[in-house]
Amino acid sequence: MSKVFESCAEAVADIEDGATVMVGGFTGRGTPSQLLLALREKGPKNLAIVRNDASGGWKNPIDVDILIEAGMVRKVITCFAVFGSPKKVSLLERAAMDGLVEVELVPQGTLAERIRAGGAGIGAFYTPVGVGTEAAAGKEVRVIGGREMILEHALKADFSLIKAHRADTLGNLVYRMSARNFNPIMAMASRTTIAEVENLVDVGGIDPDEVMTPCIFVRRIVPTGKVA
Amino acid sequence: MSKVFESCAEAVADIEDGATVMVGGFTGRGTPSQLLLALREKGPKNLAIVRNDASGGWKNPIDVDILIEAGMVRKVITCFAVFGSPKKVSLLERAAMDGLVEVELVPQGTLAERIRAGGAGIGAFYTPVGVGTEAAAGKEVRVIGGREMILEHALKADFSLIKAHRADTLGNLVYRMSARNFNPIMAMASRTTIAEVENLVDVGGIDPDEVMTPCIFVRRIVPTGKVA
Amino acid sequence: MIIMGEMMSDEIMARRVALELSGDCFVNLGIGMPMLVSNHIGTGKQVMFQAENGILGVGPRAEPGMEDKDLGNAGDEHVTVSAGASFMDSATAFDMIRGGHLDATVLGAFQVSEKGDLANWKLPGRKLGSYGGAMDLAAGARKVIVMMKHVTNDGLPRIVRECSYPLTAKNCVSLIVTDIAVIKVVDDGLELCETAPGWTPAQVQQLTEPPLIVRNVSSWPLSVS
Amino acid sequence: MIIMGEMMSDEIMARRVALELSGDCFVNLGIGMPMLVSNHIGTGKQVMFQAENGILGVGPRAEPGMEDKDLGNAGDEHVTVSAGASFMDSATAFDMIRGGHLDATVLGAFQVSEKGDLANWKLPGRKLGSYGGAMDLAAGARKVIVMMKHVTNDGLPRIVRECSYPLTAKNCVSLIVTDIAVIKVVDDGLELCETAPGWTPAQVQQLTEPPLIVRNVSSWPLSVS
Repeated sequence: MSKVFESCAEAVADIEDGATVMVGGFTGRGTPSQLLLALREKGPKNLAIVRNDASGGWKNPIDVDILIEAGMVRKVITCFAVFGSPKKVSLLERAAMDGLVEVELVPQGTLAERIRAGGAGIGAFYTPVGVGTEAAAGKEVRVIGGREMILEHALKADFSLIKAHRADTLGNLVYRMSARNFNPIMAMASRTTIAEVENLVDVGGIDPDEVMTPCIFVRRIVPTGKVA
Repeated sequence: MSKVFESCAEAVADIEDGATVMVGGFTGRGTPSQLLLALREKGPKNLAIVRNDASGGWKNPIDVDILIEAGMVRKVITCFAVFGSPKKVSLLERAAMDGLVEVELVPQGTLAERIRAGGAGIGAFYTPVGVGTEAAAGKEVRVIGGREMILEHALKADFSLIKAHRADTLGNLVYRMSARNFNPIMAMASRTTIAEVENLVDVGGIDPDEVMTPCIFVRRIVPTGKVA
Repeated sequence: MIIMGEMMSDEIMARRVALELSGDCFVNLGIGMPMLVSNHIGTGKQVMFQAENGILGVGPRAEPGMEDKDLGNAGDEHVTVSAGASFMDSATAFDMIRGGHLDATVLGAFQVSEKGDLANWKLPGRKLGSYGGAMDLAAGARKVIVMMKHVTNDGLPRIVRECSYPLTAKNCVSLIVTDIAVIKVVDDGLELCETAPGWTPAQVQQLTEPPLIVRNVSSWPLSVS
Repeated sequence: MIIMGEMMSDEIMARRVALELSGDCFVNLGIGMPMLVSNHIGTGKQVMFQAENGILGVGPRAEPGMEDKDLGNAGDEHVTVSAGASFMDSATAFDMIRGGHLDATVLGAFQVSEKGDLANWKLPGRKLGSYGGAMDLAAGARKVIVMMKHVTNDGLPRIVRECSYPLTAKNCVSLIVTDIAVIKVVDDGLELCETAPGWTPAQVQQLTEPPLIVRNVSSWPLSVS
């Protein structure tokens, strides 16, 4: 069965109400905007989103915010909820204040590691990050190697929407520059990973040493070309 | 200060008695044989070695076994201690039976993850691997996500001896094919990582997207050329 | 004492195991006998083999003279890679395994219990053994297929009530392919599914410690032997 | 009320911070004011900047017209990379940070306590904030340098006995560079090391909540201002 889909709409057609969805990208770089637009069009409700910088202030106009705006999101797990001037209220913060969206704030490295753990079959891990802060609230604390650490659990999702620079038709992926960010780890952490790709090449078109996400982690590919 | 050393002897000159040393490679591929030869020559005692396949049976003649044979090793943390025919007694097993070397046997994926955790500042993690077996003896068991898991701790070392296919003079590394294996994670897990490299290029000679071990993890490089 | 049939060869067992690997799947073959399975994948199947030393897409063995010093599988054989292969470090190779991304693994075994416990890493009474990646594969792959001779060199059953050998993982095996039978681990025990040519269910039972459930036994497909 | 000197500009603070970054080191600059530091690294120093979105070796900002859509820092600025740079995923970027591989980080702050506690991610009373990578950097970098204005817009001290703002990490700051002073976190409290031109220790103390240890105060190096 071919992994290559003709349109983003087909690729996201089975994302239903209540799904947990990871979305790659950082400040718009490596963000699967075309898949997000298709998901908004499809319109499932009560989504839980896992995302580095959900909401506001960066220059990229098409991001998870379009789903929040459309009232499709019930929860966001993220590390950025407020941007730029600390006094500016973001779309996400507004939705949270209105009781429309629940926000779980996670330190960025812990977010990355929880996602990786989800993909790697690790149940939970101890990290020194966040000890003695709000990020540790309600979490188990243990001294390991003389240092206080908190227990953090793996994150998994039903779908990951990611973006890659290059793919072969088997689903091997290569990212470019700082557009890599959360995409490779999110590719591992979901039941179904859908990649929007700028360039599609034949099998054999990527040197095995250069593959950044092996095809085992990718279920669907949509060639979208370069989108500004 | 340049990271480039002229000889393996200089590069390992400060590995002293009692040091913990990680050694990359898998069945000889990616094994830093030249550094191991230099270390045997230097001759520190009571070393603790962390290594995938310490001891015996593979085709590669120059491996951690040469240090065990020389009586320099007090402990080996590994996942292979017996090879090929289960009835054959390996050098390591013989040394263990004679009470000369302590062996800590670790499942291979747990070994890799413990090394990665050491490099990544993760104190410990829960894994389902080994539950209900000798590998779980004395370890905490906890149910996470409905599955029994055991707690495994990070591994760190004083030195990592690794091998790469290509390096620039800053210490950025590229590995080739299945010679990558444990080398990238060991590079992260030690205070001092020493890389034996087949090809040395100028800074700028490696595409930033192709770097597999960023230079921050590497302290010393020894260009040794290709050794069979 | 009853007259037994002939034990199937390793190659025939490998052919039988290969039938279990359906199209478009990712599979790790354990060191030793399981590695034979890769030679028997039918055409039209898109099976990709993983090697835990960091290869997804292991191909056939390298032709003599064509070996690459940096390219070998976890059993130290010179191999090639198939189109669309990728290399990765050991941590990522085991993320794949532990994370449940492999559809199946084929492992050798010393013993399998009636609950699907697996013992394949150490001989009893021996000071040391080798875990290798077996514990990870047994705990992580979606389906664990054991490929082993039905009895030991001394004629003792390897399919037992309780493993007397040190365990690799509990309750992990789904299917056992031996040189005389195919046995499925089901909720209520071990179900005999197929017998090799020349073998009756009673004969297989004779060489098996726990009672086998016999509901619908067929003969090993002719294409295999 | 005593007459105060003039507050130093952000650029001058950045120049003072840059002096703390010795040759051959790896440094992460927090989003905002700390990013200015990269413009002031002296020649002969081999400082490599990390960006937590996956760059080791961040270079100067991209010239207008030369921006690459895939290349930006964690603060969404179009940047370039220096020779010997590398890209990595977010997990690896934070392995570097959490694993103690960075020699230093320079972070902005709302408040720093006399024990070196840092608060820089959320305003009190506000529903949400942004951790970004600050908690990771504060916990993981070998040296945490805070770069901030000495007082709030309302003239209140930012260097306090106890942080009233939500904490980023406890006991993590080693050095505070403000627009009027350089203060070191030492075992017995906060030691005033340098004052900016026109400022006396007494004047700095006036704008600082906890008592400053005054042992050997020098003037801010002339090269800086």
